[in-house]
Amino acid sequence: MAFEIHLDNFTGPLDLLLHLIKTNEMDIYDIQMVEITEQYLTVVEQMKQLDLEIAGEFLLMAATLIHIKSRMLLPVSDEPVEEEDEDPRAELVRRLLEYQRYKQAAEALEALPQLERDVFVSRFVPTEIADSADETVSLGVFQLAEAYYRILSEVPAEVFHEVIREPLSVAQYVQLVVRQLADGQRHSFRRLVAAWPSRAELVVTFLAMLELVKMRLVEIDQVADYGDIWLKLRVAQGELAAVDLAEDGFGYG
Amino acid sequence: MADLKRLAEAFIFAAEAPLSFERLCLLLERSRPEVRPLMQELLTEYSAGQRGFYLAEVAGGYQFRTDPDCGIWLRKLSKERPLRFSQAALETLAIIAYRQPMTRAEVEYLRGVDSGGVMKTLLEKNLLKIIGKKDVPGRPLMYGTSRQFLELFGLRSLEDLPTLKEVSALDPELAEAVPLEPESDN
Amino acid sequence: MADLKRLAEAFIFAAEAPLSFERLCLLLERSRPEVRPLMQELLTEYSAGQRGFYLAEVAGGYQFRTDPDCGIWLRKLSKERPLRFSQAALETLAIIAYRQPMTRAEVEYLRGVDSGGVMKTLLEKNLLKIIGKKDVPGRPLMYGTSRQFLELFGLRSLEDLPTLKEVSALDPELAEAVPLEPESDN
Repeated sequence: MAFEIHLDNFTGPLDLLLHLIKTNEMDIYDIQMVEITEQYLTVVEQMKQLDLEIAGEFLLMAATLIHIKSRMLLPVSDEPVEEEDEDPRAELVRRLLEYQRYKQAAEALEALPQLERDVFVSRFVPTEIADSADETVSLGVFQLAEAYYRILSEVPAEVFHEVIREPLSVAQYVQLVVRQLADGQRHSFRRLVAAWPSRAELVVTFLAMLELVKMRLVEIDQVADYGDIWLKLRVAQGELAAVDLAEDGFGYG
Repeated sequence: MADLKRLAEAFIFAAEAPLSFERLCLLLERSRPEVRPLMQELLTEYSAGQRGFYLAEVAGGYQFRTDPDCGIWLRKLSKERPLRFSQAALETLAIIAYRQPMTRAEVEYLRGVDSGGVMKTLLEKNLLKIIGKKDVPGRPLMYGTSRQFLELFGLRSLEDLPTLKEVSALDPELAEAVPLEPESDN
Repeated sequence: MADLKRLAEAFIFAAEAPLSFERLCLLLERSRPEVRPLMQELLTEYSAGQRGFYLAEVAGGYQFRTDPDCGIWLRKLSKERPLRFSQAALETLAIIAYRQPMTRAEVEYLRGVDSGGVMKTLLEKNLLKIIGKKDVPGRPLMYGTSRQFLELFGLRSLEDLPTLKEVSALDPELAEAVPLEPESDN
């Protein structure tokens, strides 16, 4: 029996099995295991030959089918085995029936009138309520969790457990940052800290930056959310000399 | 009274999502018994099949929507293709819609195939939502469908879902809804 | 003919912007003389002052708009609008939910931007609450999430928040990006 089947037309092994059962006009309650297993394996084999990546689930189902088939071929034992002589296919049939139900439910869903496909709503927004509320984001636990982990992925780890001890002095790093910014150009925070790779240094640099902002010596801005932070000296180089950048001024001592 | 009805119409028309009866009463500053008959009138006046749009009851609220008859024509309005669901996405949505709350492992047991990617997409589109953790070892996340799911398919509530065909009655044992026992929650 | 009128209604209703007479004729695939009388009828049926909305002729086109009479009332819709969230609010809420108690400075360090405004809004919306002062110089306020927060997200407790492992099971990309074990530091 020649047939052409592509695995990607099926959402999973159950889908493929149902298809085979249907095309063979088999009774789902009385699946001919030998035939079905053979056909199923042929499809999987074809895919292998085409060098397609076969999802593990399809292979797992192949193994299950072979197992059931072999159990069916065993002679029925004479020993009175408790109540355990359930049809080896029972579990598979249950799963197929259950799956078929939801496959049909999926078709029923698809047939419902769908917003933006079959049905539309008015887009008119009265000026009275068109206040410039910020752009809204969809809201759910998933969005919340994803937002959090995305942020974490951009922040150096363990920042909150870091205890900063000397010899890294904030004042010293204030001086370093000022020196870097002395040309009056905008500098990226990322670039600034890249010079000092350790986490402790990064934290101190960050504190130094905050100090400078607090003292209004440096202005910072960020063009886009998640974008780089830009630092720029607010005062002329000459005026810096007048400012006390000594250690005790910062109260970290 | 006519004015109250006009106001109700205006509120429903202007709201960006289906407006619930409770919220409508609040907005109109009237009691439920005062508002209820109005809504009955409006539902009749704007019932489906009369005009180009009708007053729909969706996702626990009221919303004016174009009549589904006009759908094929209206598609000409938008340049973008409407959301097309893959078979996998529809299956996953259907399973979760009918059996929620569901864990990922349970969905995968029913579908027989890994469903993480599909579920993530549906979560991002806000059609699924996480509704807690199941009280079993490992405390896996439980998923359900969202309000947007109801809005998308124009359902008043989950009870509006098309009735599932019963599994064939040949074998009463099999016909019973099979309790799920996913092998493990990985 | 009645159907053509319904279609015209539906087109105008669903269009993103006022629909010009020319475009309407194109969409309906009818000549102007055929469409013109329809529009007259519609303009009469939906004239101002009758319903909550009317058929307005604006910007060279037709559009259903709420009746100006109702304007003052409609403003209530925006005031009593269900919570709206910006990306900034979602981020801030997420950080505090997972790492509470948090001071403002800590939130700002993680987000990399000033978060005072967002936090104030979230406090006003009762999603955040102040839960004490941190025992460090300056004694900054510490924030946590409120009961309403749990209700809004349909969570029984903070423990129901998905862990990194669970989220990254759906989104493997995240697992690579976050080398942390955030579960351990609650």
